[in-house]
Amino acid sequence: MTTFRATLALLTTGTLLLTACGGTGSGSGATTAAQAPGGACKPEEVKLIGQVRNQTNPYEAAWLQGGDEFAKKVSLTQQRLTYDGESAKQQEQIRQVLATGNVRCSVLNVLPNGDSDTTPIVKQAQAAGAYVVTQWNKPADLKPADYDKWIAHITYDGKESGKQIAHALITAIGGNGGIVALQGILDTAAAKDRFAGLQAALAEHPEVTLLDQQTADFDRAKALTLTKTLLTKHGDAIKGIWAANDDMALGALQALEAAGKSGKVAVVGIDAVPDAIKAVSGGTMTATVSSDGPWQGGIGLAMGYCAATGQLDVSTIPTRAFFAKQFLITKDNAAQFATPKVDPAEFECANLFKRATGPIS
Amino acid sequence: MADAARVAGLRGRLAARVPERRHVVVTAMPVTAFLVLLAALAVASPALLETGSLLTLADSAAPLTVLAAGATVVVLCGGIDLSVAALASLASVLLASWVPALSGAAVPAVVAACAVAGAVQGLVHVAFRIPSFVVTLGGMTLWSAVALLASGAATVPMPDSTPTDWAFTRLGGLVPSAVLVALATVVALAALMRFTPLGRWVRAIGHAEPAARLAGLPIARVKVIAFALSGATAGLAGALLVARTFSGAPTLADSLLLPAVAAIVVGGTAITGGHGALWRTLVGAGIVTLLRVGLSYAGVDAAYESILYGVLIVGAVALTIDRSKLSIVK
Amino acid sequence: MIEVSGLRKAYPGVVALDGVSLQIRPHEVVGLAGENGAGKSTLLKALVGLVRPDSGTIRIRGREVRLRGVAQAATEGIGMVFQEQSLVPNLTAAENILLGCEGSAVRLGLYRWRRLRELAQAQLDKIGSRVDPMARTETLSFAERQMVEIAKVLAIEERTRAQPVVLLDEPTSVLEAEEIETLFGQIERLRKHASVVFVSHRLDEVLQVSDRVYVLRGGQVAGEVDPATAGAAGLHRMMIGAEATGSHYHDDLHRPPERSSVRLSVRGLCGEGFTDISFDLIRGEVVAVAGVHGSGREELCRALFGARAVTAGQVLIDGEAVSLTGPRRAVRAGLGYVPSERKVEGVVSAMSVADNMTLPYTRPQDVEEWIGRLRIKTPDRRTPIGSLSGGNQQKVVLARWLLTGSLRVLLLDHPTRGLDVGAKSEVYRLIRELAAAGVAVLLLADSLEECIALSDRVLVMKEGRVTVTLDTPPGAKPDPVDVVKEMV
Amino acid sequence: MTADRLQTYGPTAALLALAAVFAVLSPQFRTLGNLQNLLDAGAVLAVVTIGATYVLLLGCIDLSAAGVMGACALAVSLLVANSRTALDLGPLGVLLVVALGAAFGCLSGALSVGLKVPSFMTTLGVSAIGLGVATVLFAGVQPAVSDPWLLQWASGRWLGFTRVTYLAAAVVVLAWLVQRHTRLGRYATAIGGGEDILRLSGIQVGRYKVGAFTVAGACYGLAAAMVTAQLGSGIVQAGAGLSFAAITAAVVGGTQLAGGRGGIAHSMVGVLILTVLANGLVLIGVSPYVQRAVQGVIVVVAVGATLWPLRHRLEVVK
Repeated sequence: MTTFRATLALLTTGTLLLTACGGTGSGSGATTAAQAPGGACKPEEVKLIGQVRNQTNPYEAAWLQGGDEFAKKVSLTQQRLTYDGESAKQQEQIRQVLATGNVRCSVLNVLPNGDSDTTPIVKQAQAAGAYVVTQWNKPADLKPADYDKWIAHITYDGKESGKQIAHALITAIGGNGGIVALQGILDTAAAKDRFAGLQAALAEHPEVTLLDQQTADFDRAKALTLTKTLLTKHGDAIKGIWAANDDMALGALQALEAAGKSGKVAVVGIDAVPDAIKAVSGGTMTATVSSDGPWQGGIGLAMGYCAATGQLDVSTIPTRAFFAKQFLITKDNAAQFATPKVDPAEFECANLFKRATGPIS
Repeated sequence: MADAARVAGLRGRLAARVPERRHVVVTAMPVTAFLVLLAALAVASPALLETGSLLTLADSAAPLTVLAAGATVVVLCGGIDLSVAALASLASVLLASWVPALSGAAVPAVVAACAVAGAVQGLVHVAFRIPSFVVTLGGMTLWSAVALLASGAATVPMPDSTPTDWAFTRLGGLVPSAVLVALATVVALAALMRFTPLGRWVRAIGHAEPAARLAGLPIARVKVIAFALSGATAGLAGALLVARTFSGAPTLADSLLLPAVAAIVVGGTAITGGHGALWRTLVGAGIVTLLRVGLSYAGVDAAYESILYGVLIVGAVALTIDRSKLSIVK
Repeated sequence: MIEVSGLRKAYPGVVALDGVSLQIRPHEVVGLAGENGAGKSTLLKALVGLVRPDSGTIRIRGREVRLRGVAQAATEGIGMVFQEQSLVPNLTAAENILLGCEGSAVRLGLYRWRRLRELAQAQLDKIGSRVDPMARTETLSFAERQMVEIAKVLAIEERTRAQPVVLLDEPTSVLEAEEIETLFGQIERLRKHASVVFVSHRLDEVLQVSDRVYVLRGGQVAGEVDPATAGAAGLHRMMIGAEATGSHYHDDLHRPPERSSVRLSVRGLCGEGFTDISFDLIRGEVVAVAGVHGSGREELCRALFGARAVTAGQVLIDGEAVSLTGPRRAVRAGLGYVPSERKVEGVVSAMSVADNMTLPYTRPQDVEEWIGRLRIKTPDRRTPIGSLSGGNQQKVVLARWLLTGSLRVLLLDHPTRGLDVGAKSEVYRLIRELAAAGVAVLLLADSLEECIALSDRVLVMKEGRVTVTLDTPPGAKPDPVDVVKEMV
Repeated sequence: MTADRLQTYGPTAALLALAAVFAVLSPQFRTLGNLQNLLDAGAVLAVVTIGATYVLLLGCIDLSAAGVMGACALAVSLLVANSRTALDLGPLGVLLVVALGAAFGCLSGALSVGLKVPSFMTTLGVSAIGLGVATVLFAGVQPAVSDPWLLQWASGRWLGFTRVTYLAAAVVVLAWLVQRHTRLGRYATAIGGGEDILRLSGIQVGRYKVGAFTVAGACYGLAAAMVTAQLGSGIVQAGAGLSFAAITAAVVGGTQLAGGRGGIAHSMVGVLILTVLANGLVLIGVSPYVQRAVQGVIVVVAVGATLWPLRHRLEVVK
């Protein structure tokens, strides 16, 4: 047990020493932050941070690429953060970037892992004085208007997109018959809204029946297995498959192909990943919806950059939690979405809110 | 005759001293590994050593430390608890939904509920003689399903965050309260292990369960207590997470399972049981947090971050485990 | 065959071998006797390459060799039957026999089961064993496994095409009388194929099977003995450097038990391995249970401690019924148990003397006092018990039950297994003192001699039942031969 | 004896009971089409479980499937005809990927044996390395496989079953033969039974341990190729969750975590139990929320029921 005490002592001394070293270093973040007034950062002082779940899916990879392109436009670099879909890790990373450096000139463009993750992110950014833009997920009662550093929350009307693809699906199966739905991770707003959209569309078309709904967790492999099982269960009664994202839609496509039903059952998804766009233009998939990842990756940083450099007065923005424009992709317009491009003009301080379609109700 | 005995005793004591010195070296390894890692990251990114940054790191390590602390007791018994992360998620959901009714009493209520959940797993383990790996694997899926059902598969916002504010503030504007909670948890558990027979019994069961059984130790009770402690700290970890996210979610802590186990092992507690200590888990949680947060902070590209994490975690364990206690490595 | 000269091996603080020289000739059974710590094990380990000597030479068939491991020793024709059996339980007997030297039974990494079976059968035939080579080892009885083990060592004969040397390390310590006789028969057969080195604590056994006996003392060869002329007493004297005295069993400490008061009462106890066992133990009485392996006495002993399931029957201590649902309850009721597998079941070797002694108790105990009273040789109370000698470890286990002063019945399962003569005597003294203090002792003795000498009564068990009860008061001890007759 | 038999046949009985219950409750479950679907769905898990079983036999544990499969899935999709690279190696590409998987497995084993680090940690580390490699290979653009040979694994049917199913069946048979009739297989089993004894017999235990890990890695590589064939493109998450699923399957089937007991045949019963459960629960329409809970409970009950008659003999359960 003496060793226990010895180690404890060593540990304590080590920590103290390090803390002392830190104290004599470049000065703590708090004092630096206090010296720099908001909205008056020099352009080169601005630190751009983009945070997404991971770089291993095309959508989020494209998002980060959009962020890079904006950064290049203003001669800066984007710090890329990925948290592997771990809420805890996301919070840890956010806290860490907010704990050091010139926080007042930091700009965060964040994809929160879930609704619940947004609250601590904006609260901490507000406390540290960093500009933050969040996208997709936020609890309904949390409003950017209550914060002056949380510039905006951008999301897409999941109900609308769920409904859009549902309509496309219903049209594709000729207005009647059975369909099945593949849901996303159940405790996400996206999964719920999109499914609500499907239900709304079904309400308008009583002749279309929802045969079954199961969750495949937004996962391609799970969707594959699940679709096979559903095909066994319902057989030819399935005319169409509604998937809450493209990964699951692509999994379903593979299941159809394995069952020799490729092209005979309509499939729709959301997200417009490259494979899905290819499938849409190839005719095996009916429709998908694009939120334009590269734009999302750039726009958040652009908003923060404009605010930090004083070109955007946050208090004058009319709606700071808004739905952004999304694009239904069908065979007709698939070609123009095949290679996603960013238009630098959209990132000008004056054009930041051009894509807003309305406030989040 | 007496002289001979004294000489023999002295010689024995000298012989015992030599392995003791090696023991100190082995004991200090996790701390050394932690400091080396911190130094390496600080070279890559000097801002990491700022007071605010270090305290934030400690803050980040707090929930993981609490989560791993109770599980350490189970590991010391020679078992494993894979359910802690799912239980912490469930705790977050329960806490968020109980706060309106129970207010400040919600946290102890949730901790108690999780302790009961842990104890139930322990009971199933000892009564039906099912390996702890399987019981807690089943528990993992069960608790997360309960969390999904209880929350309606949605984030449960906390209408009023005051009952948990104590777990996420900065004392004196500087020291994160969660760090103190984590330290208190570790100290409390360490004291429990040190000053009550529980520690001796847990170790004895971990080292040599047949001997412990025939010495008349209350094996079943000790194991159930170990699992209950593990459940309780999982509940507390869930509360810490709720305090910082202001809501509960059915998958909130799920991703912390492997980091928690890693924290225990990296700290130098033998996964085979018996050998280890709670302070080791504290250091282990520090190392794991450095790896999880520090790497991306130091600007390592996400793809290479994962590779580096893999290399470093194996390296850290290789440095910290006490091989003299392991005849066979499994 | 083998010529060892000037072998020396020192560990920190201990010289295990100090210039040992000896020869092993073809077709010869060489006995090796000596107290614990005399260097027997180290010598054997040096001969199979598990220990590398600091100096000295080993010559095999005239050629000097440096052995680097069991595999190399095997190619030189030396194999060892380990004290704790070294068979993989989930493999077949045949695989175990040929483990690591499958020869033609494995071609290009592929098993040829028929060939494997033939080869293994050939080895088993050498010792006349009828064990099924394709049986899974864990399904075999202890004695059968010992045969497999010997067959395994003999298999190295195929590798060297020379006569092997078989080292038997304490092969009889866990065998019962009948099994020992079988083993001796096997050793006689073995002699036709091999040279044998036989190590045992039991001097009579060593004298019975060996052609020559080397006596080791303090890492040196104290002498070479011809069994035909030397008796056990002479051997004993050579081992410890003094004559074994009649006080070995501390008869002077014996007190007649109090006839009137029953301590432990067993009524119609049934369980796996024993049926309908009834007997009484009175205060201060030492009752030994005799029986061959498989007689059910170990099972009974564990069941009394609650460590094995009981299907029927009742146990009372001082008239109160005891629940046999677990060791914890048994300890509460005043029972103590000293298991035979000391290293696995007796002590937690990684923990300290003090922790081991006070393991079941919640309150701190006066450990120092008991270290003194039992004369436990340990540097201090915090020393890991694993570094103590076997005898001192056993004393700690005994102290565990004495500490609280509430011990009423002590169950001793081979308490002197693997202990040297001096340590045995110490344990006997403790048993005597305990009995004199009123504790009732149930003893499963390590040898028949011990069983008779130490007890007031002997219960003989056969096939799970108590068949005979013999009174063995001091001065009226029965002839061991009579007891054996009842056992088989 | 009965307890032994129960341990051997208990999982099979549980499987039959489950299948019977589902067959009664759901008419679709009874169809041939569903059988084909079942075996098809279980194919990848079967191959992964075979790998995990070899490591479990040693008494070690392998959590590297997720990372190794991620790296291998990306590698295979880049090596055969695809949308990103000009390579078109076909079958050779699959072979290379199996070799890549084996290399990862070899790394886990070598680290565990060489550094004496518990396999739990080395495989976790190797999994992270694999995911990193996968991310590097992914580079932001998902490679879509266009090699018809590989794609046909999952789509073309022969006597109603896909090639993936046949492939898995072949691997099962091969793995069983290896376990039963080769030195590697027998020694892996023996190491789980008593590693120290093998050492005393002069067997180079480390070599066979690394060998078992390598076989496991090769299985993950092949499984990754199978997933890629099924999904039509290489994705990083190809093996997500499969490590735990495979260990669960093996344990439910009667392969013991302590090593030495069970084996391929047992593990495959476990795979079928899990697959039937997942399939059956969907078919009888159990809510997706409840499915997870039911699976967890059934796993515990299955293992508990198997071990119940042994409970007096199992003095130590970890």
